[in-house]
Amino acid sequence: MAWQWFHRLGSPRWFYQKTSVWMPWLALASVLLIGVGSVWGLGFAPEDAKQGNSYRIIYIHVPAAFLALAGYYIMAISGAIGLIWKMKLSFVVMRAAAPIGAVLTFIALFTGAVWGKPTWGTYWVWDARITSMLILLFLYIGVIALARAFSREQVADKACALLALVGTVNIPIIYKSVDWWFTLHQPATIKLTEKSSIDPSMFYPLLIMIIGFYCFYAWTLIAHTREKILQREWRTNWVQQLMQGESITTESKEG
Amino acid sequence: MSSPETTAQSFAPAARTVPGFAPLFRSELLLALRRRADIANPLLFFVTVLALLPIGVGPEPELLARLAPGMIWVVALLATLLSQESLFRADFEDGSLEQLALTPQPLYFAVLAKVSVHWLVTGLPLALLSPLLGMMLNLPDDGYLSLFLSLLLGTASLSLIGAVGAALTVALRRAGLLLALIVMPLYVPVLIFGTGAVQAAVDGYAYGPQLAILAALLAAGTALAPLAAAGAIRISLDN
Amino acid sequence: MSSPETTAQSFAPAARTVPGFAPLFRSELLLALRRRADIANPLLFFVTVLALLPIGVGPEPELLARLAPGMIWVVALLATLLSQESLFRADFEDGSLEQLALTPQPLYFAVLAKVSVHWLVTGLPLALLSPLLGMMLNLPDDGYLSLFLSLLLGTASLSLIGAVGAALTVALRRAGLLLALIVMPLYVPVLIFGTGAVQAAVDGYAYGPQLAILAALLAAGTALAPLAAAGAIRISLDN
Amino acid sequence: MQFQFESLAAFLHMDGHGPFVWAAYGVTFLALAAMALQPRLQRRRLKKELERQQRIEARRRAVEGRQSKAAEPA
Amino acid sequence: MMAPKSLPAPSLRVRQLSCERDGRVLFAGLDFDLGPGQALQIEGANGAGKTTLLRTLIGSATDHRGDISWNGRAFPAGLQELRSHLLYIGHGAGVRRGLTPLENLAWYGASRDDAMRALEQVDLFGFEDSLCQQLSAGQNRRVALARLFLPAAPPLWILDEPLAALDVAGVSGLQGQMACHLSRGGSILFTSHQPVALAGLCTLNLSEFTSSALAAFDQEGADVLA
Amino acid sequence: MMAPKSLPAPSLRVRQLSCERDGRVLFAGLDFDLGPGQALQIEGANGAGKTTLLRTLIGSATDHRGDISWNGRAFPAGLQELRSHLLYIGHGAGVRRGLTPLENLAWYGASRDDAMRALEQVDLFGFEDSLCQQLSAGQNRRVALARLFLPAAPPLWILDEPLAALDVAGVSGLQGQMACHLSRGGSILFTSHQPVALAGLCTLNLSEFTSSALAAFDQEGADVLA
Ligand code: HEM
Ligand SMILES: Nc1ncnc2c1ncn2[C@@H]1O[C@H](COP(=O)(O)OP(=O)(O)OP(=O)(O)O)[C@@H](O)[C@H]1O
Ligand SMILES: Nc1ncnc2c1ncn2[C@@H]1O[C@H](COP(=O)(O)OP(=O)(O)OP(=O)(O)O)[C@@H](O)[C@H]1O
Ligand SMILES: [Mg+2]
Ligand SMILES: [Mg+2]
Repeated sequence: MAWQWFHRLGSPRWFYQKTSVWMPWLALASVLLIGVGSVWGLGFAPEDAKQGNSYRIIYIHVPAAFLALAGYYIMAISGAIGLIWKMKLSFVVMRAAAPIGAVLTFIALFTGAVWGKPTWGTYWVWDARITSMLILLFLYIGVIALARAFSREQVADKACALLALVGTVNIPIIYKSVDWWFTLHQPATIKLTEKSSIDPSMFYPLLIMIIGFYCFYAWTLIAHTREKILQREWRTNWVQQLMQGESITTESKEG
Repeated sequence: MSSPETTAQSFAPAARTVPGFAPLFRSELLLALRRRADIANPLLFFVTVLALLPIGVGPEPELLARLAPGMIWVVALLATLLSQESLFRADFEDGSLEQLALTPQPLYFAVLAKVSVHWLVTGLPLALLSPLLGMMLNLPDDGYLSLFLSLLLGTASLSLIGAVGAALTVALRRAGLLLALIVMPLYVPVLIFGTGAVQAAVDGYAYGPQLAILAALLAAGTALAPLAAAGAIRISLDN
Repeated sequence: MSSPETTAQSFAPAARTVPGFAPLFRSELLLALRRRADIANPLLFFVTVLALLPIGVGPEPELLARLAPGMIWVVALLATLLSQESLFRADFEDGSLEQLALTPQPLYFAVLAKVSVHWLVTGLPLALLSPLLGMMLNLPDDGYLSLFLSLLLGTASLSLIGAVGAALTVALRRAGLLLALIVMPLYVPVLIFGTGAVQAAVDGYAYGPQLAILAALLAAGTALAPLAAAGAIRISLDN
Repeated sequence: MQFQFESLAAFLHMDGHGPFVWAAYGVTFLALAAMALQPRLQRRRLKKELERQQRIEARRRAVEGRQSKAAEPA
Repeated sequence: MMAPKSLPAPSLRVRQLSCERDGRVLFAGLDFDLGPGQALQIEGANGAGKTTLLRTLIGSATDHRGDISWNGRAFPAGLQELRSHLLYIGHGAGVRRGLTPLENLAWYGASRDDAMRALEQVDLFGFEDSLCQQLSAGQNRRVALARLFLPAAPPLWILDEPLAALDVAGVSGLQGQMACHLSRGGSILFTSHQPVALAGLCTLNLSEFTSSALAAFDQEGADVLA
Repeated sequence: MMAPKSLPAPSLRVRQLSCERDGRVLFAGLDFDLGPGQALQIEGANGAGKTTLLRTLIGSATDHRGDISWNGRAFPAGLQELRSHLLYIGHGAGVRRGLTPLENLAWYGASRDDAMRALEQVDLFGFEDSLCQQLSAGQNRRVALARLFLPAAPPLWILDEPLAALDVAGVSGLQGQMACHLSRGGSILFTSHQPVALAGLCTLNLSEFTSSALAAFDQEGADVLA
């Protein structure tokens, strides 16, 4: 029984058909949550005593940073599943997760840098967490660049999964060593705000944003996966029927 | 060169069966764009090495600001250099380089086409990205424009000089580091005037003269380097 | 694995027709020594780039002394990295790598043989040469021993980690910079503890802990990296 | 819970932090939108590619037909 | 031809094999057996999939459906055992260009004497100490083929275009060695565009299996595994 | 065969040619002529020096003695002119693996229509838009040979093992094109280990010129010039 379920879940076709139902709901949830959270955070949450209005960046910075890190593990785990059980679908998920994770990492870095200017007076400092985040971006980019370099998808899949796994083994070491490096070089004058003092009126929108980002992540990951499935399976009958059906409906609409 | 009167009428002169500058340039660009990842690589190398640097020497902003012009230039130089190892490699291995050398046209244009495309996909993006790296390394505000301009001119010279080295080493199997050795000393003038321009700008002086010298180096390079590279290719092919 | 009873008597088991660790190591070393220039190249690269550095950042002795540990380490890292692009390349192209992969023995030992030879001809000479470079860059006297020891341990880890990247990119045509991109983030811990050891020594602290961590990284690397590289080779061969 | 700013201008200005906040939100939403739209673009590209493949297939069949016809009388 | 000494003898058995590249099915429904003392020549037009077939059988290409078994053990379990009885020479001949012919054979585990004798048999006498990168195309091919002349050669030979780049003398020498291998109970699977003179040789034309390729498209169960 | 239209016709003339590699003389005293409408096959054992001979004639290898002239003009002056009438395909076929067959031909200056027609003639129809690195060994060879099928092909063809890796259909197609080229007054010099069916084909066995190689060794006067 369990095996059958596993096999069904591993079938790209089954996945494609099943997720068709979820997609609109996920989209709706993420748009609503992110919309409400942004409006709340930008306009209705109270001003921070020390940082003024610039702290409103937190509502996108922190969710993006959370998901950037989580995204790497999602990518590596699905890659590992693909390597171990040779499951097509999980390779596709891994490949879809890489660019999304990279974009989220970029967002975290960008918003952090923009936040740094009003608070620290500079866009960039080589602080431990920031440096680790930059290295995480490089890890993502490495996976993406490797994937692009291969002409055969199956080889690219396995190579990327292996690289992601090696990266996963390294991430804790990298984080620890960067922390150690930073304490070695006695931090300059920079201090982040103490987060313990965050007020509930500031915290609720943050929570909403975090949940919203998770929904959005799930939605885009599934959407990218579905698209990649079609690309890979385009020779099979079900995809050709699907595409034909679509083009017929669009044609009839247009005509 | 070709003397059609002695040839049987039905044959076109061979010159028509070999590509001129425009088609060469086009197919080089096509190859480069098809391998878009290859374009990104020197850039990413540039960023990654510059990110390792503070990890190596420590994160103190003043120190980094002091280092920024020199380091950005040295790493840009390395990125250009390393991306040039493969400039003629694939063509050499599959025999296209020999085919080019067999044509009656001078190799000059073929080399120029390759170098131009190389600069378009390597030097230009490096120059465009340099302000970002300057920011990350705390470069003082006055330095950005001179950094950009000096890299724009300088990387073109670097590409030209590197092509000579790449042509000399194309017949060797593991040329990567050998290329670096041959070419690096030739890079020194470019490096000196490039960092000189940025340093002058940071210190508040005029940096026009340095840029002028870089431009002069570029002009000389455009005239001479492809000639030298063409000669080097012919030497490499005679193996 | 092999079941001789079902095989015709006259045939030796294939296992005897494929090399074990010792012959692999020997022929690798032979190849490396035959191309002595390749050994010199990373070394010369190391020296040349470090010589370019003062041209880029200026010749002030205190500044150079301040930079020395970090810069020597970063450049050693680059030299190791760039010399690794060709680690499996020639074998891949002529089919020997496929022949190795077809043997019933694990690829682990073949990778280990290659990496050991690579370290012998790259990392070891780099470490031996490092005091000279330290002197040129004004490294304080206390730093030399730690620089040598940390490079000795560290470059071995770098070779191991780099082998994974080299195996992943062996089937690709222009892998040089891609390799750098993939591998460089993984080098970060080694770089940090390597420079940390030298910095600690220069500042007058004990650097034993850092060396111990480097040794631990090396041990973990020796156990895991050849495995990962072997897997990567099998992946690359299926093309 | 109430709107924290007196006017729209104040909201946009945010005591001088406006450019930073808006740049951060702007870039973020642009990036998110790009990610959300990418599958659509890919779908369109896939459709074009499929049509191209079908054209090639049709042409290949046509030529094979011609060749087999040419082969028969010979 | 020799009868198999025991069942299941060291024999290769292929049933309903179909291979694909990038999703395009190259051939389908391929059946053949290869026992001791037997040789099989794979024919087919350029691009028919001969190289792909050989690489599938040695486990280097993985995009296939159907059953392959060696000594009665199905793949992938049988693959390890097959490899331990295998000598494969592909398009890329596995000759290290920076080593001499002698060192190349030593790399494959041959003793010096065996290697010298094998090199003599492929007419490379006098070249055993030149670097392979200084040999001609055909001489490089001969270095690779010298492995077939080593006394410790394994029973199953899989050769991709062994005759390519060889001159007339080289071809006949190789044919002689192949006949000798068959007579001692080995088996050979090879591709060649040239005719090969070998007693009892069977041929298999891949092009005949291409037409049915389209039928194999829409198998649902198999699409889970990569 | 066609008589040369005018004297000196586009013809190749080789007198007392000897080539060496690394100081070892490969062959010596080679004489031959190749005029319009003529084809010459160079034979010889592996390592006899066929590739070296062809590369000498096109000016890519320079270690030789003796006289070569094209259209009555001696080398090196005649070399430029020879090259402007030359189509050379060597062991390395000059196919750029990152381009498609169509783009490869465009690189050689062919228009799209010409290229399509040439590709159809070498049976690469349907592969014109695949990258060459995804083609089989023989298909890659066909891309290189498609240059012979372009309408603007120059008169002198020098081909190193053109039949290698080709299947039977490919070989006969190529022979047809070679015959056609001869009939329109072109000339062909090629090496091959396989027999080639071509009317009026002359052959030249390099191995016959190897024996006298030692005699050519100790010419004192010639080694003053490097
Ligand atoms: C480029 C620069 C920056 C990067 C890469 C960055 C990265 C991160 C990361 C990775 C987290 C999540 C930490 C975790 O999960 O434990 C985070 C959280 C946070 N960041 Fe940033 N950050 C940057 C700049 C800033 C700036 C300038 C500020 C404010 C002055 C800031 C304030 C915060 C706060 C308040 C949190 C949430 C509290 C916490 O989890 O510690 N960050 N940042
Ligand atoms: N790069 C080289 N350096 C030194 N000697 C070489 C080199 N290439 C070939 N030789 C030598 O020159 C001789 C002739 O080689 P060549 O490639 O011309 O032979 P060939 O007749 O074309 O043989 P084949 O039929 O194998 O292609 C060989 O004996 C070889 O040892
Ligand atoms: N690396 C690759 N990626 C994608 N497709 C490939 C690749 N290599 C080969 N193919 C395709 O697979 C098909 C079979 O190739 P294969 O090399 O098996 O042919 P072959 O029968 O060995 O031909 P040849 O006689 O030319 O050696 C070819 O049509 C080719 O287009
Ligand atoms: Mg083949
Ligand atoms: Mg030859």
